[in-house]
Amino acid sequence: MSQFYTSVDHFALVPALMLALFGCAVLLFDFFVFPAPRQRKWLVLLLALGIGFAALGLVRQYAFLKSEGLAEFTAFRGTLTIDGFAIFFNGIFLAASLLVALVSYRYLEIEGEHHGEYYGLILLANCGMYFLATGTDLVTLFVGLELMAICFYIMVGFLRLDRRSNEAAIKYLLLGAFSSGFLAYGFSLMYGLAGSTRLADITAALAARPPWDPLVFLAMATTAVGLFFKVSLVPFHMWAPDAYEGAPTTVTAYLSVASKAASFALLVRIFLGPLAGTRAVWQPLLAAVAVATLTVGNLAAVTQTNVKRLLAYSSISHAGYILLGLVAGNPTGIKGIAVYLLVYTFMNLGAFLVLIALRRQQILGEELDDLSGLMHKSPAHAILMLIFLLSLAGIPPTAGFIAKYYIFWALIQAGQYWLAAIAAAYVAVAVYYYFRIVRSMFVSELSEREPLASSFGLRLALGVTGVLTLAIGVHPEPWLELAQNSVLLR
Amino acid sequence: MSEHLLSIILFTPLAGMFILLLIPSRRTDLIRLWANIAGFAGFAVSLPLLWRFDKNAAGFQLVERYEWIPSLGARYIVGIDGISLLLVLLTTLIGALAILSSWSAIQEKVKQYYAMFLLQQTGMLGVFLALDFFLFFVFWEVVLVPMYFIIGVWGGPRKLYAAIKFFLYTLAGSVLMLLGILTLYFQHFRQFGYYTFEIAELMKLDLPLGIQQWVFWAFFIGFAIKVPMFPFHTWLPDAHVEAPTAGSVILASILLKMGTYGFIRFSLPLLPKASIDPRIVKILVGLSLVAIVYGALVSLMQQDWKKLVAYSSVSHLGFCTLGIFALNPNGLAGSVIQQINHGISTGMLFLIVGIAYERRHTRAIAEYGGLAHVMPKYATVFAIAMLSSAGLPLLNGFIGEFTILQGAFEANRLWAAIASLGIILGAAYLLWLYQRTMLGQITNPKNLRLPDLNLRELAVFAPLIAWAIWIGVYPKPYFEVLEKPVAEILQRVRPEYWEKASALAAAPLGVLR
Amino acid sequence: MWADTFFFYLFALVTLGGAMLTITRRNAVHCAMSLILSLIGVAGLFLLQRAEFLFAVQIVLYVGGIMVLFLFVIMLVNLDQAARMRQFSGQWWLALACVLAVAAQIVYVLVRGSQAFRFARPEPAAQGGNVERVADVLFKQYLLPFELASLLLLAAIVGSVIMARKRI
Amino acid sequence: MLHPITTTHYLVLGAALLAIGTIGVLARRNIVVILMAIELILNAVNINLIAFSHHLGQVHGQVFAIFVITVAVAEAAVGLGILIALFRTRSTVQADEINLLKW
Repeated sequence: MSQFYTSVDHFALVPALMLALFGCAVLLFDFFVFPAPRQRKWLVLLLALGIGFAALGLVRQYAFLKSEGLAEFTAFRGTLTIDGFAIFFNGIFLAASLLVALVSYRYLEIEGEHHGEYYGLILLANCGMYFLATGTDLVTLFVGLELMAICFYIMVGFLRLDRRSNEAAIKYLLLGAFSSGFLAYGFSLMYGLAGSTRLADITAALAARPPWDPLVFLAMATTAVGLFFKVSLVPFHMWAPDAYEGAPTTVTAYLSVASKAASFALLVRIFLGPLAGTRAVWQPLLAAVAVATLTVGNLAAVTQTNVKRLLAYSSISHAGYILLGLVAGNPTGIKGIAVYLLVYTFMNLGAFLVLIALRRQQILGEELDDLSGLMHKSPAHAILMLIFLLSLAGIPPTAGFIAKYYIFWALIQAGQYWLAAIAAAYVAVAVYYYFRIVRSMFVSELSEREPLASSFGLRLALGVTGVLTLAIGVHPEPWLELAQNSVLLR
Repeated sequence: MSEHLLSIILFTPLAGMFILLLIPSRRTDLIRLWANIAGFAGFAVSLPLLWRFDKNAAGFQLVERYEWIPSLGARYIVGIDGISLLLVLLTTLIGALAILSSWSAIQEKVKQYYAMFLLQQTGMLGVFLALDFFLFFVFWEVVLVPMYFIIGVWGGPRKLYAAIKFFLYTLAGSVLMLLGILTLYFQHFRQFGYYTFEIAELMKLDLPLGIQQWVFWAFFIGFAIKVPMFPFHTWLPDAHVEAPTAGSVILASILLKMGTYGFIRFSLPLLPKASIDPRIVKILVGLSLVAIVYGALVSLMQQDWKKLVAYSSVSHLGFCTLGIFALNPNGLAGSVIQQINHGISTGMLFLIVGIAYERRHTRAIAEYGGLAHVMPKYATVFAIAMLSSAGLPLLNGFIGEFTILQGAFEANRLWAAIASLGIILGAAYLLWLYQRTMLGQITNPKNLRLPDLNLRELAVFAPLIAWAIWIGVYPKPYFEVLEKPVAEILQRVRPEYWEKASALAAAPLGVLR
Repeated sequence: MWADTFFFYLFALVTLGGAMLTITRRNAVHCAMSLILSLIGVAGLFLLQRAEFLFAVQIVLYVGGIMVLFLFVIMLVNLDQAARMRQFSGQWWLALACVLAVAAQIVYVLVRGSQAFRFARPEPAAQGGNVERVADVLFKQYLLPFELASLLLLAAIVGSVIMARKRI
Repeated sequence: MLHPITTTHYLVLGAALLAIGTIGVLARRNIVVILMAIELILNAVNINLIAFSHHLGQVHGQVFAIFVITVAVAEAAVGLGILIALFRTRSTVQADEINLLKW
């Protein structure tokens, strides 16, 4: 191989290559090979294959790192860094993509907007996420972020004849592009400060400056604004409820889980890499943002009657908890972020899966009343939803408790008793609104008798998320070991 | 087999629940039958404790320990001492009886109902058995969810409000408690270099008073809400009144004891400096005394039968916390005994209300009167329960209250004086209640044809009455069982007291022996 | 030297003036025209900074491509109605905050002089024409993002086709 | 101050353009104009990048700017596509009239 594309480069790129390759294949096959609507299941198979190969690539990278005893290796002249952190997050992305694709089939049929491009977009978005987790170069990160974001803009607006979907897409695009602009501005300043776009160089250059250097501060502020938008932290959260509510529910699930995890991967890379030196400046700022996020997310969720919107606000508050891991800033906190995102992926996805099952012909299944009496109609769905909601609330022995536990532990370790107490108090608020859903499912009378949508993919995905949500809670050890490998600070 | 006795006790109800879930939900009688079998199996497997437990051994017995989450330092450790022995037996017995009592009361969603009960049973047993703080916390929270459903699904008209209030109060407290646990956990790491949740390990900690105080208050909020102590008690009347009968029984008899148990097992031995801090003791004793008198006064004014019993719990639990913070052997042992007593007698009182409610569908005291004429057995059982709750000698309540008063008297005479006021008030509201419902002429024609207790209902009361009389007549084994653990706790909290008053301590309750 | 200064202020004026017009004009077509003006100003600034290749990209791609797209959409979508409506939402305080932030920065620069900010130390300029050097860096150091950009454009094409087509 | 022109001048110019773009995004109601304002923000980024690139004597910033332009193109294309779809279902392009979901 040439000096531009070495075997190490290839090894680092394989998962993304597979995703891109199969993404293009899905787009092409949709057009030439499987044009008939009934053949679309082959596209799902193609997608699953792509994700399988990408996962294989990840596993090989992981095995390589383990066998060589390396913490990381870089490729493309420092543009990509493969470390435990990257592999861990990529695993989350792949799992989320596969689960979402599995349940989309039936959902899109019901919505009447089933097109093969959808699966291609999922793969391309996942490809973008890959570079968010592995990239260590501003340009790669920026382009990867945009690749993901653009796929999401389209997927949010995928129900073209649905006004809500269109409006959600345009809002998400406007604010997403706006935040990308700010992020790019921050990146441009970092470049100017370091004379290089590699994160390692920028870290070194910024470390050599006083923390209150005006240019550093400006770079930090604009970058932070851009990142806060992406992970929907208060006061840059206003797009999230709208985009979540209007988007097709499968996309909402994907957006709330994978996009958030990817953006947090970026956020952690930036704040613990280049901006680590200015910790004294951003730490109180982030603490304030986290508290504001918890407050707004939790209090706004209390009054919602649309479950999608409710889960959107709850997802805002979860972003606040995750951010607290960064505020604590110790290894426990960083590990906590990884654990939290892993757990959050399965529990939040699961909650949305139940909503997807509730979407039937003629029935939107998004309002609180639509869940009424679910226990009579389908006990399995109701009990799974209960598990997901308990986990989201952070009640043992579900996985959500382990996640929250890490955040609290990190805060106590960092001596942030007050933040811990505030975060703890909001758990009670969260329980209140999650239990509105529980109440609706278990106590209220049945509102309609139409059976729930079901398909093999949906049942499989519900089973996987449900089992994992319980399994991580009851036997967390193997998952914690995985997360341990992802800690950046060692 | 026998070395896993505690695990068997702990997981029998859970196994019963899983089998229950396999039964199709339309076969309601089979479900009822199986639930009762599972409930009594839970009680039966706990009986070997009676002879396996060695009252002369120090420390915890029948301990089992396994690694659970090594990277957090959390282990599966269960074990019992005299305090938890009594509470475990109370739990298994009351649990089985509560299941038996709901045979005819619950007519819809029967399968879910019994599943919740059995799950809850495991949760409560776990709280009393766990010797690892992480495990303890998991069980502590596991209890909440079934109780929410029991109140929220099968409860009275304001069930949803009551259920969520119960849940939120307890959860808010327990999350703060978690922060306290984490503080100890982290301090242990700083002093010893490794993370563990094991209670025995955490006891080795030497913490400055400031941290102990902060942790104490974090624990306090968690436990006090559960007990409930005075300003945190407002969830209790709602939850009790709205819960179905068996739910109220479990709530009063066992769930509330989780709070007092927490104080005895964790707050005192883990935070000895904070526990004898005069300010903290004053505040806690003050709140206990307020609870005793306030609970009794509010009970006096109730028009609702069940609410009256609910407020009487506030008063009785005040005695328990008073006994704990008297910080001497009599107070502590009395407190544990009184917890058992309260479990027995208030459990009976709630069952009695439940039976009246099942027949008349009202709880207003004014609706009843003269029931003794039509329901003589019922009136007799009620009389025994009432007298046991009021603390009549030769019944269990007397032993507990008397021992606590002895302890309080030793600590401060004023405390004892105020507490005895509570006993007088307690007798007043209970006797008045009895008079209004049972005695006199039947004024309400609807009460003329009420059926008396049937065999099943009598079977529910019989063991409780027997137990009440046993404790009242022959309490010695209970004090013997409690002697070691109480001494160990107090030696940690007040070593100086022990040296000074070893003669006194060697023979607590010499009067009764 | 003087020419540089003159052209800088000229282009800056064009850029900022065009930008101001873009966000204040009532008619969307006028906005688009003003944006073209502003983009040409930026292109001029690129030329001043010896970025000839980017100058060409800016003119061809932006002014030629994107702006045509904008104008096309404006024609397609009936904007007459929108032009008659209220143009600004009530978030003037945000505008004020932005203006104050920029004003603060300008004041800071005026006080501290042109050395207000410290940037990275310059490297000795490499040899070769602009386009060659850009190509060299683009295809060596930034090969990966370059390939990635092709995926980005693919996604964008697919997306805009899906969105804009009447039936799929 | 006015002379000679330094990188700081460009930086301030970029900041001003960023501010104008921000105001445009936040204050305008017409979606097409908001998209244009976003283009202004990205141009502010490019001004920065080119200025730094010149200052540093390298072309990395210029390459970065090419990517920024690419992204701007993609965003504009998708944005306008969605806008057309939106116009089909709703025939308005005022941002705060999109009130099916609360702004």
